[in-house]
Amino acid sequence: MVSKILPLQIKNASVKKRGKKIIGPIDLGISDAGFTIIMGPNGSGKTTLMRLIHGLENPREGTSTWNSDLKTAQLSQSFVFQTPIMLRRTALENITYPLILQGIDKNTAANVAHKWISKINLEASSNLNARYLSGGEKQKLSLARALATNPQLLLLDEPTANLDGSATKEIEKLLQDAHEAGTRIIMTTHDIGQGKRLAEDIIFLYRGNIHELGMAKSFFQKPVTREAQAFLRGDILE
Amino acid sequence: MVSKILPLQIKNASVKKRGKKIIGPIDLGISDAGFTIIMGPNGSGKTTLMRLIHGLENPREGTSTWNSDLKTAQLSQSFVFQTPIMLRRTALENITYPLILQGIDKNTAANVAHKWISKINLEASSNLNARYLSGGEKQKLSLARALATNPQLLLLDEPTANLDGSATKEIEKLLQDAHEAGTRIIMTTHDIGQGKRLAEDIIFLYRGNIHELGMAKSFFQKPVTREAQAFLRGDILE
Amino acid sequence: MNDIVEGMLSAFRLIFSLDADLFEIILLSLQVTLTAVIIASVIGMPMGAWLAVNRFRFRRLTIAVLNALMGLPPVVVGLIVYIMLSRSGPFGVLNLLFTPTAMIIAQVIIITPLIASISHQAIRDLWADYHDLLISLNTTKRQRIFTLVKDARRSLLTASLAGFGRAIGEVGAIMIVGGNIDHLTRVLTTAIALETGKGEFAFALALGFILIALAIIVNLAIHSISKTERASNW
Amino acid sequence: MNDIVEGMLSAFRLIFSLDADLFEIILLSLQVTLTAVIIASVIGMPMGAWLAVNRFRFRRLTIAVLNALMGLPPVVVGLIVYIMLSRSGPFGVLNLLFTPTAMIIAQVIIITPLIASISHQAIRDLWADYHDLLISLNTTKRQRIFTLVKDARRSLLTASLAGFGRAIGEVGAIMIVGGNIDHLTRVLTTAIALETGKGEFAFALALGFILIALAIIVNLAIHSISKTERASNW
Amino acid sequence: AAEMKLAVTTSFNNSGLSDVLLPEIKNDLDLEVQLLVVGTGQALKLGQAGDVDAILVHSKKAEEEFVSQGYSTHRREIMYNDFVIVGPSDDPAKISGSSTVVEALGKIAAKPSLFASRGDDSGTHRKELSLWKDAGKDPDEFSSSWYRAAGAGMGATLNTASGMNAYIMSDRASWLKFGNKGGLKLLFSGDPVLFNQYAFLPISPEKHPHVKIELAMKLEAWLITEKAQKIIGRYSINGETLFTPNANAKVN
Ligand SMILES: Nc1ncnc2c1ncn2[C@@H]1O[C@H](COP(=O)(O)OP(=O)(O)OP(=O)(O)O)[C@@H](O)[C@H]1O
Ligand SMILES: Nc1ncnc2c1ncn2[C@@H]1O[C@H](COP(=O)(O)OP(=O)(O)OP(=O)(O)O)[C@@H](O)[C@H]1O
Ligand SMILES: [Mg+2]
Ligand SMILES: [Mg+2]
Repeated sequence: MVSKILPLQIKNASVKKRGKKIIGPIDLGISDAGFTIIMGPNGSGKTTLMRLIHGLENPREGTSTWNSDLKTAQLSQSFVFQTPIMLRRTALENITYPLILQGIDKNTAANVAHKWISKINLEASSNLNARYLSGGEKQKLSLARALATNPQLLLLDEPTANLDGSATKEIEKLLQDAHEAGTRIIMTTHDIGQGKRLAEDIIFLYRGNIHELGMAKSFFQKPVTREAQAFLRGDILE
Repeated sequence: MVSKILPLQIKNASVKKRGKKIIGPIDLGISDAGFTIIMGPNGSGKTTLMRLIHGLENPREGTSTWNSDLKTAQLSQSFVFQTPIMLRRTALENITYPLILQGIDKNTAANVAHKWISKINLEASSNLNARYLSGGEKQKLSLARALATNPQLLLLDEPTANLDGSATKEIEKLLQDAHEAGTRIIMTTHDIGQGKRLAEDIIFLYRGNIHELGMAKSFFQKPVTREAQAFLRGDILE
Repeated sequence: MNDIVEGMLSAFRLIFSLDADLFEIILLSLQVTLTAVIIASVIGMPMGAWLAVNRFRFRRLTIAVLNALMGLPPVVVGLIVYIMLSRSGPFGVLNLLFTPTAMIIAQVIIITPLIASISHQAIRDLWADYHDLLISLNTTKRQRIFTLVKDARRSLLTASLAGFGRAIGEVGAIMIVGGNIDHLTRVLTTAIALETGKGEFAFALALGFILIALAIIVNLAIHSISKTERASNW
Repeated sequence: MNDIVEGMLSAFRLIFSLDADLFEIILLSLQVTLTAVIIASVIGMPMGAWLAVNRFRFRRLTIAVLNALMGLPPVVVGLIVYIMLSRSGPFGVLNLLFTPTAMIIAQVIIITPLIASISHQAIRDLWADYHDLLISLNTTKRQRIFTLVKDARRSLLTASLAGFGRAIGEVGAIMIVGGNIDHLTRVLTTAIALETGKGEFAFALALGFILIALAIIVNLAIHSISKTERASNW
Repeated sequence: AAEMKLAVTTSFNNSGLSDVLLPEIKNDLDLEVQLLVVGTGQALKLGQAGDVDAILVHSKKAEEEFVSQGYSTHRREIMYNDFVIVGPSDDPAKISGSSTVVEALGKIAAKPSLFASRGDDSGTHRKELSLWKDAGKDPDEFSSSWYRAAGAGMGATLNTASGMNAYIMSDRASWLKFGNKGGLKLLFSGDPVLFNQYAFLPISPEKHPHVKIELAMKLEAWLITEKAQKIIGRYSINGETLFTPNANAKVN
């Protein structure tokens, strides 16, 4: 296997858009094992923080340092977007695409893709253009696409928002399997129950800053800040 | 006020895509008051049924009859899509657009829009291009756009999937207010808690057919079919 | 090769000598072409949008014909416009032959299909995005077309610029209907054709370089007015 | 007006008389134009994609210049190619002047900027969709361009067809570099120009109608091969 | 100033004579003559349609037919120039010493050497065809491997000939003014059969009541004045006179 890309050190990083600071300054270390869940109100910057980690956002200031060289780091992580980005191809081709990019030959890629398609119960639609899939089906497909490449670091932005109870369970199972097999997972969710089920540690974002950070158990049992307390109660935060 | 568009009678309707039956045959009456929630597994046809009601899908067979003429019916309902469709304009202009279509003058429309923008806590982003909004912000915006036109019938496709706890609460409050003011609401959700909180009656879809239909209380307390029972438990449905 | 170098040098000399005749020609070129582009855009863009939002029986055929009309040979357009405007033609009494108006008419005919086709393609993509929303909001066809043209304006710019490019460099049609009359209907391209016929390549090239420079200036101006490439609006 | 009616009638007569000279001309027109369109597409489409995916210092300027080059006056292109290929020019030894190859070269120069511009516009929209995913998948520039061209192929068709239209109707450049030599480099447009000069307007129009019919047939054929308008693929 | 439209052939315009004549006309008659420079056939067509007020061309047979059909009241001969044979400076067919044009053409066909023909049915082209006929040859039977029918105006065909290094028959004016001579050189001229008569034909107001017949007549009258004829006779390029005025020779 290639060299370990984690831990990642983010130092004093912030992201600005059109002159407005969206998140930061952020100081964050991502260790090489674990299951982190990022929580926070809408617009608090969860997606932006995930994108910063992934390298999709260039920090205005500050640094972001991987354990490996940048190229390896980039090749060894997958991102599942909040709004699924589907290639204008069939469901199956959506999964084979990144595999073929990695140099896997077409047949092997198709076999792997078929395996994943059946894991997410989409066999019947594997040759359907991805645009015609239902909201939940798209979300499952983009998850399968990410898992199929077997990344060291998996970043998931609200992967189960459109999924029903049983699909959520299945996906959570897949994630836990990947986690146990050594994949480092960072994920956002609005589902507090899901946070409790999956998280080992929690990052609580508030107005673009890390407001609380710690073990999941203690966060859910006795959140420190007033804002986290209100968030967990589902109260309106001012 | 214009003539009542409800009740709606759907008779023996089905929707086919590329030769495959997606939903149907459906027989359904929508009375002129109430708060109906459509539930069902991913891909069971919830979105398609909502689109059929709204007139976005033409039934292959069967009929759909409003209490009023079709034009009035079309003008008096709003649809909130599962994946928000944003106009390539600012947040504010996204709300004023349907108002101006209805012949409301620009100033009044802007005032109404500002009111709604502040109800969903987006004042700071009212002049931002809607593409830059976060996932949850987009969802709130498309909800506000629908509510601002004051429809008789409001169709919502998973309107809170990407919202945090407090935003969900706020939106649920807005929906209940609208409901009390006489708006007929039909909505899909995967959130069983939300179903319990809001629904007066439930339509349970399974593989494109109405599998169960009835008062919310009895559905949640003692679902009749094996599939509904499994769904509510979050079990995998075969 | 010498001709090319010589052409560039004399292009500079011409410009800096502020030759009045040259400026007259440049002005007329711009006036005719810009007018034609504006008229063709006003016709072609809604036409493209209309084709994107409507489903009708012979839609495919219509689109194929429209695309084919992009290949209208300018000389043929020139001939037909000539025959229409000629004294012995149906519109002879208007006395438009050999005037800038006749040149504008010919150019509008040539570039409208081009602008409509490119617009259709650009708007079709936006329509795929907007389709459900605009249907749901119960918009009229007219409102849909208006909204699509407005919101796709950035992509539609390419359509207008392609039309401008085709028109500013066109010579076959305007030669026939304009007549390349000195001080009246002579534009850059007809002047270039004239000099080429005389074998005056360096001078013809000089005019050609001026024309290209003009096109670049117009494009830069339009780009910076519309700010399209700055901080992409969508 | 009579000329137009007479032109249509003689167009039919010409076609049904299966005139060998006419078929030679039609064949050469198609051969030259289709070759030019294929070459220009192979160059222009990746160029458009490249401009869409790259951010560099003078990007705006480059795009404006590319758009401006859509306005390259064919006569000037013809002249430059003539000078390059003529005996005394740098490529004189290749002996290409007054051959179909020279005509293809001129047409490629004329339509590549058009195809690249329209491609750029079409791909820019797709790139906005794909951007995050392709960056996240750590694709190389080359892979991005390949993926975008492949998945935007439906929109890119318009670019090729616009190029085809421009090339099939073009006369200024190929007249100069081809020479309109009978049985050698005469194509439909140069034949039309010739008949126009002779004052044989009806015959010129007849050839024009044949050219337009040809363009429609090619467009329909391409549409039905690519099945783009059937059951929209995206 | 009053304005009128005059269709002229390319060879007349290419000679540069119009640049000398038009200002004088403006001066003397206060008349703005707008030139439409087209092929002979197209000039006749423009006249037939009434889109110009007069034409100045050189194709006697076609002109006479034009008059007999009533499109013009008469043709007025103004001047003539001559045709020349131009070719590669090394003269591969060795025509430069020929005594007649028929002999020269015969040598070109015998070799055979590349020859560029107008091929556009213009006055010049028709003249060339009649000369081939005089030489006992039929251009229809020539192989396109050497006889290249360019199907274009004088200037364009000269460009083609220059590019191919081919023989060509051109009017003297166009040749002298031509800027892209390349390896070409004047090789033969002077045979009386090469003379080329230009005539002025006003468009008949009976066919087209809107034409400005008074202006056309005014212009015609001016063209045959001694002053105008002198200007024509004196016009030269590089010391060579191009046109011989012969307006007073005959009117028909
Ligand atoms: N280009 C931009 N210009 C201005 N503001 C922006 C821009 N992009 C994002 N924002 C703002 O930054 C904030 C953070 O966005 P982000 O998507 O990270 O939020 P989030 O925590 O993921 O929210 P959600 O839970 O709704 O997905 C939002 O309020 C958004 O409107
Ligand atoms: N054009 C089409 N061709 C083939 N199948 C289609 C087409 N459009 C939709 N489908 C299929 O129809 C089914 C129902 O889709 P629909 O969007 O109604 O589901 P849903 O209940 O809303 O699911 P979700 O909870 O995931 O949003 C899906 O399995 C989808 O793949
Ligand atoms: Mg987010
Ligand atoms: Mg759905």
